[in-house]
Amino acid sequence: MKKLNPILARMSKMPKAALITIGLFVALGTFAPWLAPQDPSTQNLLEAGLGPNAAHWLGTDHLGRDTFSRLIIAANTSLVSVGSVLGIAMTIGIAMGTIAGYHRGWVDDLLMRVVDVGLSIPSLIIALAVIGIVGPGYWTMVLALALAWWPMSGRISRAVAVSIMSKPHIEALRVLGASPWRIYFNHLLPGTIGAVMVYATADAGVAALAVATLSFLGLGIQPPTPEWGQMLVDALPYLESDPRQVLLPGLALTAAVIGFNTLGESIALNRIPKPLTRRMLAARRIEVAGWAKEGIDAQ
Amino acid sequence: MIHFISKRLKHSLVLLLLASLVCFTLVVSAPGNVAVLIAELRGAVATPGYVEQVAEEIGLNKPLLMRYVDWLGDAVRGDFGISYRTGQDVSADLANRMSVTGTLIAGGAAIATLISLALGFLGAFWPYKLPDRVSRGLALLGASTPTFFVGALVIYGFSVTFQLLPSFGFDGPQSWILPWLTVSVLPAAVLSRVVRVGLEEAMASPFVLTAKSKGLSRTAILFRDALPNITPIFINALGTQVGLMTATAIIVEPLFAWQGLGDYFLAGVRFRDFMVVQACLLIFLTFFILVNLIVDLAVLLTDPRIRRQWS
Amino acid sequence: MHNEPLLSVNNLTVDLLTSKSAVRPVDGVSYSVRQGECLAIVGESGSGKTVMNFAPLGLMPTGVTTNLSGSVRFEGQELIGLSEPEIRRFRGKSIGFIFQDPMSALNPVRRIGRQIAEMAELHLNMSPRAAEARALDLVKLVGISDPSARLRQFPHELSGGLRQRTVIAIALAGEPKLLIADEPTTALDVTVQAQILRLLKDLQQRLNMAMVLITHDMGVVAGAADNIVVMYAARAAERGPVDKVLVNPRHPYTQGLINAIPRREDPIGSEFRGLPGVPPTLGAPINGCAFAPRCELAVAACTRSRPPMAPAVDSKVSVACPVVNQGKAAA
Amino acid sequence: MTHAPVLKVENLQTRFKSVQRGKYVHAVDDVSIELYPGEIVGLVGESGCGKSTLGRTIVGLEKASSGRVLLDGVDLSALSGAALRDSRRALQYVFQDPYSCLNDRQTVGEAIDEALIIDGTKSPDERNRRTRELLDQVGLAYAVKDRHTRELSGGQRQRVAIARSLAVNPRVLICDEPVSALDLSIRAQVMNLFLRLQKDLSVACLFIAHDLALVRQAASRVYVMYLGRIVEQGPSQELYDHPSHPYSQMLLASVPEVDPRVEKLRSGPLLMGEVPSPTNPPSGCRFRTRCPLAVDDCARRTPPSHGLAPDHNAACVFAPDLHGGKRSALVHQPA
Repeated sequence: MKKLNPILARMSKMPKAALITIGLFVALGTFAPWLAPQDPSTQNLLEAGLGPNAAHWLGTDHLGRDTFSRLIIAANTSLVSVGSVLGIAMTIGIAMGTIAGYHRGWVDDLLMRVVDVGLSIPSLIIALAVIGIVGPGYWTMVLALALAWWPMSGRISRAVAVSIMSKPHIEALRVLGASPWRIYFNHLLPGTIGAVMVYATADAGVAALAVATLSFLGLGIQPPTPEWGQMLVDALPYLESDPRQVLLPGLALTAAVIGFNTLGESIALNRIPKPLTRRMLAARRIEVAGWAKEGIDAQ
Repeated sequence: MIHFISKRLKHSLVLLLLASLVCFTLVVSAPGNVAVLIAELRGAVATPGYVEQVAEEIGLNKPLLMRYVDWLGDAVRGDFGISYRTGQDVSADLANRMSVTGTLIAGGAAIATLISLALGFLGAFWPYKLPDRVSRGLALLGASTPTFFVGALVIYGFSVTFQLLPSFGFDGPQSWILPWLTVSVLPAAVLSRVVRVGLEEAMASPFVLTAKSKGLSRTAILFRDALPNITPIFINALGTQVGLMTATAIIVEPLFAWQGLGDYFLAGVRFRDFMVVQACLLIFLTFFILVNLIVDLAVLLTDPRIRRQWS
Repeated sequence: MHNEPLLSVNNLTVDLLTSKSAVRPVDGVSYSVRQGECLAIVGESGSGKTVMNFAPLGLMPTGVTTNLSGSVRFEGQELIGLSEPEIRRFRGKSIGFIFQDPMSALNPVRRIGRQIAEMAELHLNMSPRAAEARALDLVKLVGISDPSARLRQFPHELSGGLRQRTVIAIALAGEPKLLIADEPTTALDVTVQAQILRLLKDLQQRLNMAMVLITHDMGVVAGAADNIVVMYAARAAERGPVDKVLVNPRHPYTQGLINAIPRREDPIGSEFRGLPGVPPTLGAPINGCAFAPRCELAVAACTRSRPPMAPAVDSKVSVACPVVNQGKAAA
Repeated sequence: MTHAPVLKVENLQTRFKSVQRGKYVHAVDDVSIELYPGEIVGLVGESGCGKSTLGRTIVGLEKASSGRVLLDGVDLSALSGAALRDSRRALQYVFQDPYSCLNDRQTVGEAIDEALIIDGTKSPDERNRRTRELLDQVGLAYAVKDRHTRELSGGQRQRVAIARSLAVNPRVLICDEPVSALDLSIRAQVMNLFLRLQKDLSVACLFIAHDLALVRQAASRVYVMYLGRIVEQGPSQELYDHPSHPYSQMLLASVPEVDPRVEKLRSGPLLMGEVPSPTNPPSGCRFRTRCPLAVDDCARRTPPSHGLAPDHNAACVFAPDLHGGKRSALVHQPA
């Protein structure tokens, strides 16, 4: 629990809107099977392409499936796949990054060369190349994306690890004769995981986009499992007659990604001091006004 | 300087060789017998004898190293073999498609650069004021909206509802506008953040205090002191985004029925047409290496600190 | 007019408001500088000495809001209450600035020559070509060898001492009447420090400028300054001519600070002399004398009310200590 | 001195790869020093002269490219792994910045406890007792142990860092500018702590500093370093009274005086220029490019070390003259 504190402290600084969106996405994704009012894959061609009504709050698609339920279940699909991709990628990335950051020298050079090459190739192309060779499938997608993703967390982990390793408090431990084991597991790894987790959370939005994109291309999540990108591509032929079925999954996905990206942005901007907000300025002025009176009294 | 260029060129060549090796290995390590696949695609009954004949024909029986050398030699001469699926010459297809994708990326990059500079400067000019909020909002929206959704939206808006622009085809500038717009949204959003955050960070540096102490106005400091500081960062980010646009092209080209490389690659992946996947991958990798080389040279020209390391 | 000081600061109070806290780093400080004179402002880190000089001229980092009260007059013109564009006219033109860290004070991607010449273009209305010529003169003036080559170089190609000379050249380019030097030698080596101090002193006398020298190092004061203000916890503790304050300090803090400097007569291996306790951190103003908790002479009255700055026996020196000042009354 | 040195550094050399490709920074070049039990020895010079690198190389934070470090006669360069860590523990380092040398997330107690665990103190009761004792030794109350290190002032943090170093019972402390990051008014408190530790625990200290006056009062012997080499060494009093290398003379002369009456009389020539880049050090005597006395011969060979008084050596061809006062770097020489 104590190790979570720095992460929580950082999270408290991020915008509320982002927290709410991410929280909503995670809650929806986790409890989707209980929240969805209807079976997402029950087809009813008699009710196909309906507008919102009492039975189907957001209408139905061209096969008569309940759009609202499908949107909710899609959150679950997205959450699980993004979680798996990031989980695998981060495990590899943190392991590689901390080892490179701890050892430096040729280990570092080699690993970072690999990471650089990996980073200069768009993750979609790496994933597609793997899928193209191995053939589509759920786990192929997850593994392919993880393969494309780990250089990112690898580089961040390595940067964090190097900065921790160069801090005098690690040098002090080395002078004290601490074993490499102790330095790595008690000081380097916890520090790195904490920092990388925050970046990874911010990166979840881009990962969600990648999952949706692969599904949109028909190479990710396969029907009938509902997924936002795949729902959108399904409805695309009916764009003229029923644009709602294209808009809804697109908006749902965009909203979730906005949540994560807002977090990422606040991390990027946190390094720079901001001007005071009007409310904060007023509070400070009241604080200072109290002092001025003290000064006069004292004299 | 010359030392740097020659060293950097060597580095790029090594990377190219590595890239070719990766492309080759990927296909070689693919599960399933390629000869069977081809035999089936040709419609003939895949008798063991016929499979053997196919294997002999495409050189599957030679040692790996030989196959690699043969393949690389052909690729350098521009011969990428024959598509398993269509039986057509891959190289002939590539030539046409490269110019299509080139048009897409060049236009997209230009639009993204213009929009991002405008939005980024708007934000840095009035930090945390209304223009900044608008620019940040747009950037957030642009970076969060999936490209395929952007495509669907612009088609619905410009083609379906108002019927202003064609929604598919590659004939003339009019048909280029919507794909350009779609492909530029994400890089424009990301780059505008790079400009905005970079300028803000530069404006918080100690040397800005010196500039202020000179009596310069904020505008002057922004252009004279902050701008040269973010140029190398921007060039770097632009390079990354141009590379990323190849991936975006894979989504955008099929959407607008453009016969580009992205479309070709996607079809190759869908039908597991290894020769096509391999050829496209090699071209993409070459493109990334080239972009990286150009970016490194441009950064060298704009950042005297890096120049010193090579002097 | 001759008796009017160039810069006169009266009862200046500065509050800094940030998103994290509100602090008062300067609390009712007064001093003045005449033309051709050098004033040293001495204090430990966090004593408010830098803020006191930079805040009234609008030179604060982003993310900080300043609240100013009191009066700062430059050539008779009140600076407090002026808008940013009005204050900007004083910066560079009438008042030049030198910063502590020459490594970060220069723009890393612009040539030295441009960074100096733009001052001449801005304040002396020179053409770019004339400004380049002026930059060359300035670089020669501050003693940089091989001047024309240096102008084409970038900051990271120069050593620390040369960079500080460049910063000085920039400060002089607008022909200012007052030079504010914030710890100009702290980031430099003792040998380079001596060179830069000698250069500053020489330039100040040759160009007949006034100079405010902000420092924490008593060592650099004696050779350079005419007058001194000793700051402790946002307030002035003692003020007067250098040859009186350094030789015969009155305030217990000044005494302690000077006494703490090792002397050549001290036997090897002997105890170091110092002050007990620690200086307070910045925050709300302290009631009474801020130094009282560390002061041997402190009496009950010290913590009750804030000691006013009053002339000591020698009327040229002012001390903010009721015990010392009462001693004077008794004498 | 009849007894054996506790620390002996022989012909130590440290090189780094330069930012400029293919070149090396010769930070420490052929340095030999000795420390005897319970003495404080000063190491002075301008920044960039390699004095910190020397200290860091001795404790193993930088890798020596050649030379030996002997601790109590044991050659550390012959050891490796756990054996090296155990032996080198007797050699501790005090960092300049008291803010970053402690882990922000640890409490004072945890920081000291960790050092005791590393040293092999198994029983928690014993560690508690030692923590109390160590905090007492550095002048901190036992209650401080539950505070986070980030809540402490610079002076308190430096005391905690010293207590942690003492936890492993060191024979030698390498102190790298230990008070220069502290407020002026509290430097004396920490300096007196060092003096007391040296007397009570008879720990030897190598005191690296640029503040010459501070070093003179604390150290019994002083090494003067310039551009990676020791140029002069001797007992403090002797060296400060009769500096015999032109660099030492000019370094001592550049320290400003606090008393304005003395300061105004001071007007020797200044040591001009700055330390040249250690990537391309000058040939022969490294100081010759800034030396007012330099002659052609100085460029040709490294000047030999002249013995001037008991234990007082200077590496300059003119050292005997300078020591005897027949010559001085502080008067303008005819060209």
